[in-house]
Amino acid sequence: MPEFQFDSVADFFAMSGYAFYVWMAYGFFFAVMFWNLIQPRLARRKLMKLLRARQVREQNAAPPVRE
Amino acid sequence: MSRYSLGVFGSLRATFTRELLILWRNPGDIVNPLMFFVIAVSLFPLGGDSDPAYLSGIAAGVVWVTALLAVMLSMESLFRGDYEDGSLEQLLLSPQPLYFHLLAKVAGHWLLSGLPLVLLSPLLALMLALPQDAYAPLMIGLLLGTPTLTLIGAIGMALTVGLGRGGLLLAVLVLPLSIPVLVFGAGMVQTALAGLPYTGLVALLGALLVLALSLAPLAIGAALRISIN
Amino acid sequence: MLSVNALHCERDERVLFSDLSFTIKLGEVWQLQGANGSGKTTLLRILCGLNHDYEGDILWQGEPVRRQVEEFRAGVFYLGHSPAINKTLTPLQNLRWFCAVSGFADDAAIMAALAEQGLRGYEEVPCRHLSAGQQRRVSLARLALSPASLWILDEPFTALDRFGVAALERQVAAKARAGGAVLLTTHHQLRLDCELQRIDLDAPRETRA
Amino acid sequence: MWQWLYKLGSPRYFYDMTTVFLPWLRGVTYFLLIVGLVWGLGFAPPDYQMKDNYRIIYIHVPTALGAMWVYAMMAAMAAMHMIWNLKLADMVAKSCAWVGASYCAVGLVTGSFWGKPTWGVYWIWDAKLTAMLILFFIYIGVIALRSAFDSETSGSKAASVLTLVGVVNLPIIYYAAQWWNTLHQPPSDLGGSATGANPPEIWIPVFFTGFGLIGLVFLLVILRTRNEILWRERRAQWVQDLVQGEPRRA
Repeated sequence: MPEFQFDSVADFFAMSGYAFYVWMAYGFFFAVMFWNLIQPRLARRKLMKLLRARQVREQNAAPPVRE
Repeated sequence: MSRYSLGVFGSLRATFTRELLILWRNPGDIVNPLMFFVIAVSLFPLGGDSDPAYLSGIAAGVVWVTALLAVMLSMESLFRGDYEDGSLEQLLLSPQPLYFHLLAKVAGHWLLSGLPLVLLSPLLALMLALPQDAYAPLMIGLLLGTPTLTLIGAIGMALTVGLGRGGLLLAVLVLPLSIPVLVFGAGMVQTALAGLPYTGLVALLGALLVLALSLAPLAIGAALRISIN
Repeated sequence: MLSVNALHCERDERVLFSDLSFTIKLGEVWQLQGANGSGKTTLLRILCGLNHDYEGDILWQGEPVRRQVEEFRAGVFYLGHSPAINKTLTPLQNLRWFCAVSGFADDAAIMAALAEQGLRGYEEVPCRHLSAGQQRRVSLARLALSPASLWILDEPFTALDRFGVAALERQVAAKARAGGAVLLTTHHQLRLDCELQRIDLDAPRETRA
Repeated sequence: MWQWLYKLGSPRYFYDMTTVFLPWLRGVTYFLLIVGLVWGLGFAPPDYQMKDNYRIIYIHVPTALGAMWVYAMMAAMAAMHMIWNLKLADMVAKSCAWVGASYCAVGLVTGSFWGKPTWGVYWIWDAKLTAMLILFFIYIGVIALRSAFDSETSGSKAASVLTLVGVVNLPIIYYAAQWWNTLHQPPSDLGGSATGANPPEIWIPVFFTGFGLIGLVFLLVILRTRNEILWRERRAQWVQDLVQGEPRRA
């Protein structure tokens, strides 16, 4: 098992001086992936609400004359 | 009855001459892109610095980018008019092969929008203090490049003709696709300035032109059938 | 000639028509009726091949259209709402292009067709100087020129004066007698001296065709 | 074989099938990503030259590659949509566009952050970065065109045509960027320095994050496609029952 490369947690976050670049890159990565995971879930909830409202509307509306 | 049947070539010639006639009848569609080309190029010395060394450095890129944008602007008149008055529907409904008619139509349009750009480019190269021996590669590059740009622009135009306000969307769709032509065209002038032979790049631009000539009409036809629904 | 079965088309949530079937044979004139927005224009555009968003199949001379696109397009002429005339060109140039696109060139026939539409002397005048009615006449002149055996006309009588309407009715009747077929939509009372079949898109399915 | 492919073509079968194996995919993907990232950030030995800044490579390389092959997948779906008129293929293509654009954006941003220490500036016109930037523009073009149409069917057909035109152009753009780059700068190989005299352990985490991000692509595409299926099949009976069955939340 490879051992932990950094002496302390603080040293880990320092990333030998490149902390800003490493964490900005990973931050943006997590942000985009998090948005991509959440967006479908929210869209699904909104879609369900819309479809449920549509069903209610179709049930109590008179059946369309054509069918 | 003096009716004689026109072969495919005969009806192509009719579409070609019709396109020239329409453009000739509304000169705005020809002159405006050219004026844009000249004005946009002359903005750079005003905006930047008028010292010839600086200008000649950016001349190739400036001429090519504005030529690219001028071709995009002149795309509007290719399908817009025919779409609004319904002639485009007749073209789609005609038993003649759409592929060749689109080629004839784009060729006619290029003759009055692309070719003038090529003929005007030495004047602008002069304004940008481009050295004498770079004129030939610039014109050859534009001569091979503008038809390719017209064909790619026609694909974007066919996709957005049904949208009414497709103008800006056309640029977003088409500009990324026309980057290779820009890179090789402007690169040609730079290699010529560096004294290196640029025949390889002429071949590349020619290859791009042949690729566009053979594939673009298929995409334009498919796009038109989608837009006119 | 043109037979349609189980045609189904929806447009943004509304079912315009579903399992519509009819057959147009030579020598017949059909009138398509329906309230505004009942899908008349959509049906015409589907039949002439402009609109592909439908289920069901369309047969031309018994063969599915997809297999013989060229014969189908040569055999059908579609007149839509827009006149298909370029305003900056003259009627002669417009019709010359229409003939070329249909595969032939015949200036004499063009002159005759324009004269028949009462446009003698206007052949060389750019269409933008003509009135809306005259531009409509230039568009109708294509009827006499088109080699197609089936005409699909979308409200051809709009913007026509009394003489124009009578002339067009005679033309439609003559086309049917000459062995062609016409499918048209119109809101005005048709007086044709040949029998007329009707399709009503509003009627419930059983009594439709 | 065709029967199976046809069955897969029906949105309902796709929906039911993904309902079954989605949790598995989710589990495997999260496992790979967590192991890969923790290993890469914490346990991989530092690069002899760039020290810890090179750890960005663990997400830069997979996302940059992902942006490219997701476009290829989108083009395959667009072709299936245009040739066999498979509605499901178009739904997948629409989802691929968003996922591909996101991967491309992440690839670009991580590439520029990685480049800052080495080149001293956030953006240099390196061949690979330039080509990825153009790929990002094409993604935006496809998404913009699809949403510009009112009717869904013509929007999706138009987007398919543009995707296919784009796929023909991509190799040319890559070649042009390569050639153009040699004209202006000596080739600064982006990945080169990392593969220099470095112990092989550096490469183990990339294995994990690489497959993890591939799994994530499929996960994200499937999630979006399922929503698309529910919307486009909204009038089908099985969707109506599903909507009824869905527990009411918030």
